[in-house]
Amino acid sequence: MNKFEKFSFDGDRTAYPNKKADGSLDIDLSSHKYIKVWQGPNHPGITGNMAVELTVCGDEVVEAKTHVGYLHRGFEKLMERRRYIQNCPLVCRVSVPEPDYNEFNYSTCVENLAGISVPDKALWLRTLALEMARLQGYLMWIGGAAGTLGFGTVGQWSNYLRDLVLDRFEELTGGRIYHIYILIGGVRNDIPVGFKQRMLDNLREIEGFMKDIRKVLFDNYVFKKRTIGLGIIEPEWIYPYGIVGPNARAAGSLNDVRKDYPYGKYSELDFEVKTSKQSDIYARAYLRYEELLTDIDLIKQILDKMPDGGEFMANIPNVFNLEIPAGETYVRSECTRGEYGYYMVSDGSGFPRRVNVRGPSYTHAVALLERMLINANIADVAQIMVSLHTYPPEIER
Amino acid sequence: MGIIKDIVSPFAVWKHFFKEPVTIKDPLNRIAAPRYRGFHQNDISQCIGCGTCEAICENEAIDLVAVAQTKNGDSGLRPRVDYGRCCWCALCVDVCTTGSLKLSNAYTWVDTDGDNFRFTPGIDLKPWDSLKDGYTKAKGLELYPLERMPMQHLHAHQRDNSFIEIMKGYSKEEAMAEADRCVSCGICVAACPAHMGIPEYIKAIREDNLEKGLQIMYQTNPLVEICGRICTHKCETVCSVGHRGEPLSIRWLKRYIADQVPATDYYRVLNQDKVEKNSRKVAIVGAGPAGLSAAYYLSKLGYQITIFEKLAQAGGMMRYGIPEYRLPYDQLDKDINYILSLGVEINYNTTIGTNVTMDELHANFDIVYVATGLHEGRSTRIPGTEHANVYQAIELLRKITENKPIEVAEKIVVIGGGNVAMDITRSLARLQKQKYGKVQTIATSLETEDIMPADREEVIEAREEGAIINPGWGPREIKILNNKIQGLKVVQCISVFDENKRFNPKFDESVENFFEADMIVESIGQGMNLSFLTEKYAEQLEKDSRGRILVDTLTYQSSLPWLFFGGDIIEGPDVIHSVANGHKAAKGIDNYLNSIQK
Amino acid sequence: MGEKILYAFISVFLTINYGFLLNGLIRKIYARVGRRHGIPFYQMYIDLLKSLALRTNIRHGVMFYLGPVFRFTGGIGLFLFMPVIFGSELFANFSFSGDLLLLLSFQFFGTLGMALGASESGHPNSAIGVTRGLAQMTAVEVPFVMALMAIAVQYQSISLHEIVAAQQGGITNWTLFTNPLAVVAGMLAVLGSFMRPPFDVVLAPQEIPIGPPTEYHSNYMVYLQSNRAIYPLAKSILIMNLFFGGATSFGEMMLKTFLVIMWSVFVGVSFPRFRVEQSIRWFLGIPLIIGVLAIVYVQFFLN
Amino acid sequence: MSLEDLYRKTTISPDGEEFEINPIEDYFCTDKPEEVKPVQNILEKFYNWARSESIWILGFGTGCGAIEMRPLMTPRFDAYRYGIQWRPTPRQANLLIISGYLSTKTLKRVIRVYEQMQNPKYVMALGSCTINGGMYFDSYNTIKRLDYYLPVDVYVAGCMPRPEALLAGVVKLKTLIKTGMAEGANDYANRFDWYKTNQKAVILNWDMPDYNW
Amino acid sequence: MFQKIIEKINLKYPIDVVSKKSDKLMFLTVHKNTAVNTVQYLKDDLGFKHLVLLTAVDFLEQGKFQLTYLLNNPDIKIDIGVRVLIERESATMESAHSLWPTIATYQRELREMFGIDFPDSPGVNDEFILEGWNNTPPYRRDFDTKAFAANFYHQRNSRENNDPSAHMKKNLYPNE
Repeated sequence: MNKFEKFSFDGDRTAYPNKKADGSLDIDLSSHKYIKVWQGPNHPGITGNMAVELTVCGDEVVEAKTHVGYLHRGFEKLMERRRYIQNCPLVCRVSVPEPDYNEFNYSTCVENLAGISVPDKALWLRTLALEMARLQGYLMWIGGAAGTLGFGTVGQWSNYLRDLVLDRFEELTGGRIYHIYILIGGVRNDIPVGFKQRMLDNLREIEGFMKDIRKVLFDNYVFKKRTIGLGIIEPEWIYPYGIVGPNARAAGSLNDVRKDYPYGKYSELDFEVKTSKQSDIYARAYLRYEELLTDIDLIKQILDKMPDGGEFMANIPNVFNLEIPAGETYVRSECTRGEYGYYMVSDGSGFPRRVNVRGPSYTHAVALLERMLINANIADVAQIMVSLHTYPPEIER
Repeated sequence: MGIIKDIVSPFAVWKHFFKEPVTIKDPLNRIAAPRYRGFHQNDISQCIGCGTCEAICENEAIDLVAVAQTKNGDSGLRPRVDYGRCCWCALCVDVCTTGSLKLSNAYTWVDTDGDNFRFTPGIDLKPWDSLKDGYTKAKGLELYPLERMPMQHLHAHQRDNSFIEIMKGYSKEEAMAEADRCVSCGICVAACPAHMGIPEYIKAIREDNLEKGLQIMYQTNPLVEICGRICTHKCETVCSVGHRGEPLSIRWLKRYIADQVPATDYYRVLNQDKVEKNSRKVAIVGAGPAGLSAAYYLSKLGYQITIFEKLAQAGGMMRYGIPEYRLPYDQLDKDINYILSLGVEINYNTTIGTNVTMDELHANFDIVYVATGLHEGRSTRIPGTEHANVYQAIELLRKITENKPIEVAEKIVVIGGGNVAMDITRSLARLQKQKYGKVQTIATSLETEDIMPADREEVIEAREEGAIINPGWGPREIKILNNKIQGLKVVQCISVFDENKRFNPKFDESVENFFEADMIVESIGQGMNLSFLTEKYAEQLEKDSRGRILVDTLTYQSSLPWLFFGGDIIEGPDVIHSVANGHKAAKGIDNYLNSIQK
Repeated sequence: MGEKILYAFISVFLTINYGFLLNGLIRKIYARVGRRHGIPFYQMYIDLLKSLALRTNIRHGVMFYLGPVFRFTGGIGLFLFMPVIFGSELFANFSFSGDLLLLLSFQFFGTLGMALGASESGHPNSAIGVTRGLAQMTAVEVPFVMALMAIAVQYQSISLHEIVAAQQGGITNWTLFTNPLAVVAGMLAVLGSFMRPPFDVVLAPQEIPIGPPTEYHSNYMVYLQSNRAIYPLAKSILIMNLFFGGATSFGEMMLKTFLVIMWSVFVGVSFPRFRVEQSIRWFLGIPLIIGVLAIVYVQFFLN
Repeated sequence: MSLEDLYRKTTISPDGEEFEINPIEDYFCTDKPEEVKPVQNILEKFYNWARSESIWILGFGTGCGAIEMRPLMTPRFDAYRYGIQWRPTPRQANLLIISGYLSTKTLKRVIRVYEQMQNPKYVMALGSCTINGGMYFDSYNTIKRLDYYLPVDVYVAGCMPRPEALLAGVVKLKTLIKTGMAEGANDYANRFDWYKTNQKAVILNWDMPDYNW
Repeated sequence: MFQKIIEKINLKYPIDVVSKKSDKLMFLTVHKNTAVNTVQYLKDDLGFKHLVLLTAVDFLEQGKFQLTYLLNNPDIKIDIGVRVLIERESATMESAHSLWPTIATYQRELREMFGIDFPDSPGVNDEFILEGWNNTPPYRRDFDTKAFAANFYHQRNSRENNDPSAHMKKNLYPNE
């Protein structure tokens, strides 16, 4: 039995449109059988500023089309006319919830191409910042996922918890949202006095709330009803659709950039890659919940293992005149949504020739989402989309 | 069972109903973290308007606006921030050369008019100006190297008995690394008397286009080899990088360019535009830096130049005043020969008044440019200075250059704290080392060490070479016994300048000291000798109250229109000033001649 | 009759204000569970005023205008044909002339009116929301009617006044204790009409439609909001009368209705929302079975 | 929505009846917005107070500033205390927050959204991007100053402005409303042609009717 | 590791340039005609089944676009970037959408942002990010975004560009 059929309309699916000779769907809107519904860009059930154009028959989606570009600023173009150092504040804007991955990838690209080696302490601090970013990203996601189902309570809590992490970010980096902490050659500052204790206090509070969220959200009859068996990603889709991160791990894949291509200080940290076989919305949510707990553990480990003092910035050449020999490189890191990559081409000048951002949402939110929404209930569209954890700015940049 | 658990357990939310809300009571007055990147503050008195903040700003949010009276090393500009552009990345704080710019942790600014979001921090007063917390550059974060690239040089034991040049010059890698430190602010350009295009030629080094660098340098200075070695580098004093670190070694970079382009290439590199020769003739008296500089630029303008030089070789004080270990003669000749190769005629061993008269010059040339320099030593006029073993530094240096024998005594005292004093001290120390195998030279000056006019590195190197620098003493008397100098009696000098910054030394007569010496060298300054002008012309020249010749500050034209003055006798003593006023005089001469011809 | 009308006005006025304050209070309770303070409890009044103060509005035809009016009428009508306080002349309303069947039709009246109005706006989200609303409403009514029938059979009356009267004289006389199955069925069913999770997919902003009110604003919004104050209250008065022995004083009414509404809040805070066909299935599941059991129970054990 | 959808066309109803529809007339209003001059009396002052104490924000995250709106509405900052609430539909919203940069594609939607809001309506602009382009001053796809396209009542500086600054912006807006200075909707109606010209100058694909609220 | 892969590919398709970046990353340049085949070979036979990205680089000076198919082998955890140089004038490339469904999205973006055509790729001509764009494709090097922004959008007065040295010249030695 098909997994789709098991939990939804008991196989009563009459809404499939016929196919035309060329393979496209035969949808005649003037037949009044189908209507078009736009979800977004101004819509509470959409992640960020994007839109999904749904052709529905009754309650069922027969065709979905992702529309992006509402947040397009042309980063890749803008980067070409800024010096290498000047791009550091720019790149973090590509992905608002987790800017640090952009900073890390960008800086690492430049360091690779220019042959700058980063001090050990800086690697620890970078790992700390990345894990904190992941923590707040997941917290925000959990709130959003619960909120999409009308469960505002969890959304309220998790946003509060995220604010706690943002407070620590503010203390560490001087910014709440855009940290611009990771620069070419290292990081911008050491951890402040008393940071560790405050961070641990926050982590304790987050853990306390997480226990409640476990009870309230994951042991919830309605939540389970709404999510189990829905929005399934077949394991064989992983490579054709370029699925990465928790979405792929929930489908049984074990790929995690942190383990496979260790960067920062991950090789010295002790953690497990969580995986699941169910591959439905619930499995993905629960996987993220587990990863969140792993993050808390990782942050504790980092704080314990981080050496006191030490250089946090390499001796870099004058940034005004920094020119990088011609070459190209690709750097990836594991963000909350999966493999986040930067492809950089330099041409020997002081400006990058081309920077290409490979955001995981690029494949998740367009090709995969369009595929997954077919035959979904119209009320589940937001839910499926949120479960993919897509983020529009990294699609269009 | 699972279903019942799933239905019951969500009611755990109600636990939180009984807990205190976590809301911040007064969010409007919440203070941000101590490091928060909020609104800009600028310490106006520290800021020099170097514009690195403007250069780093990727959003073009920072603009430099004129606010203050320009002073030395301060462009008179201050950054204005446009909060319609700013992204609070604080890169401007990280690159600020003086550390004057910082971000406070204030973050609330609400306005109904979008045009109001532009302000000049520190000048437009804002409520957050007094905030202490905020983002400042962390210790250990530098976006450009603060340490100077050291130059290979001879160690004290290798150099203290010879006149081989000490500084070896930069290799290509070193020069590139040093040039890389430049932040291209351009503050140095104004400080340089010749206003050389310093950031541009440093950029040429980075681009490894040394010929272009040479062209840039020759636009304002035709004595680059020389200036690359012995310039007083006013540029480095004001260098913006020097505010928090070591200034760029601009002088050495200049030398690097000049060194790397072989003399044979000079003509090809620098003479790319054809010069039309005209029939106007200019006589230049003195082949020192001012004379050579004027000769170069005048000949570039097509004039026919004749230089009259009293001594046997060209170069003036550069050759006869500066020891060879600082400025080797072959390098000096490189610059001079290039100028001469442009068709400049030079008459050596020609003294005005003796071999040729001013009247003849006036008759035969359109213009006479006088740049005879300061070649007369000044005396302290304390008792004993008339003794034969009391010398003037300038004479001794000339003798050393001319390879004339000098009676080097075993114990020498040099009076003076300037660069010339250091030159003669170190030259004599070398001669002592050659002759006696050890150095017993003491240099003493009125000024204490912190205000000594000599360059810091000169003092350090002199000490490395074994000379004793003991400043802060006022000479009182040269003790002579049996017509043989015993030494110099000095008293402690408390202050050199009075409150009006005028030279007015005060002494503490109770603290005395005595430097033993067989030979005493005075090096407290030089004077000029303008006797060749003869009374006929001297009378016609306007002079100021202290007897200095008055010239137009831009054209260096004196009250006799055909007579121009320049060099140390007007400004200085200093090579770069001479070069600069030689250049200006050349332009002045050209303008003047063009104007009278019309 | 004249003074009856006057009394009705007074009681509507008093209850509607109570409804507003109750709504504010509930939102504060919601906020407290989310660990925050929430809006001031009088915020509903300001919102009303603000909506009235809008200078322009957009109409989409007569039905668009009548939709909220119907909806409001549904709430008021439900309220007016019930005894609010047993034995009080002031709060007796027109209960003498109404019976349970009339009340049932009033429940639908508002929703149907809304359906017409919202469809008139032409917004697809409104239409989807209305379809969902009607579908769910129908499903809710089934177990609720079962409970009603059980009670009607139990008390041999379809007059609410008589039903309340029959429950007087001690807490054990309440339907809660005389016919617990009907109460359970009714209380489960009534969750569906308070527009709180898990049964608020009609108004769910995230799941495509914002629901029927998508296009409503300004004074239309005022009607809808007033209905939001009175309808749940009327509904809980009905529940109170049916199951919990009615009220003999204003204070008792306030307490009992608050508790009834708190029941929906109690559930609503703890759960996300069902999809519409899931809630239909749910209502037609356990509550319906219990409702049937209640009738069986009444039929065979009480009589 | 494409241009063809706006053309007059003939459709067949489910009953087989043929009829002509003109989308512009049927689906959109075709009147220019009108200025509704407030009568300055005590009632208007009372209304202004009510307007200022009940601000409904449209939940449209147009740019990255949307990220700070969640903390604003959640326990830490709890803007509900200030009478601020969330509305998912423009019809019911009073305050449109332009959270940062606006790409031209979003600008088009924002204009539609703004026009669907009812008078009085307010616009709050967050961040550098709305003032003078911000980080994206040289981007080919974002507008640089918002007040050429929509009447802006309050600007909040920052990138992004913190929730506290956002609250301060709302507090400022409240005082503006109370004093009757926040008349952006009337300004928009007044200078409608000017705004339209500016909007059309940057929106390359103007496939929407001119008057469409 | 890389050596073996190169040898294997070379047996079937010619490789122009090989540049190895690290033990994990290598770039190959292949011919335009065999590019998609090479990519397919890498995917099907050599286990490079994860398409990391497809993007283009504009080498305006050489008149070429470089397309980079970055492929990842998740089993041995190495990446190979397959580079193809195509003519900038009327740039066209064979579509690879039969290999990965997602690649159609990349190709759609490249069509819009660089003006590189991929005939037969599904929806390649649909607008993706931009709306009504009628200028040079914006990611091309010859499109000057700053000039465009300055002309096209209203801006407040921006900076006046006071250069310190020029300003000092004006104030300190204006006539020299």
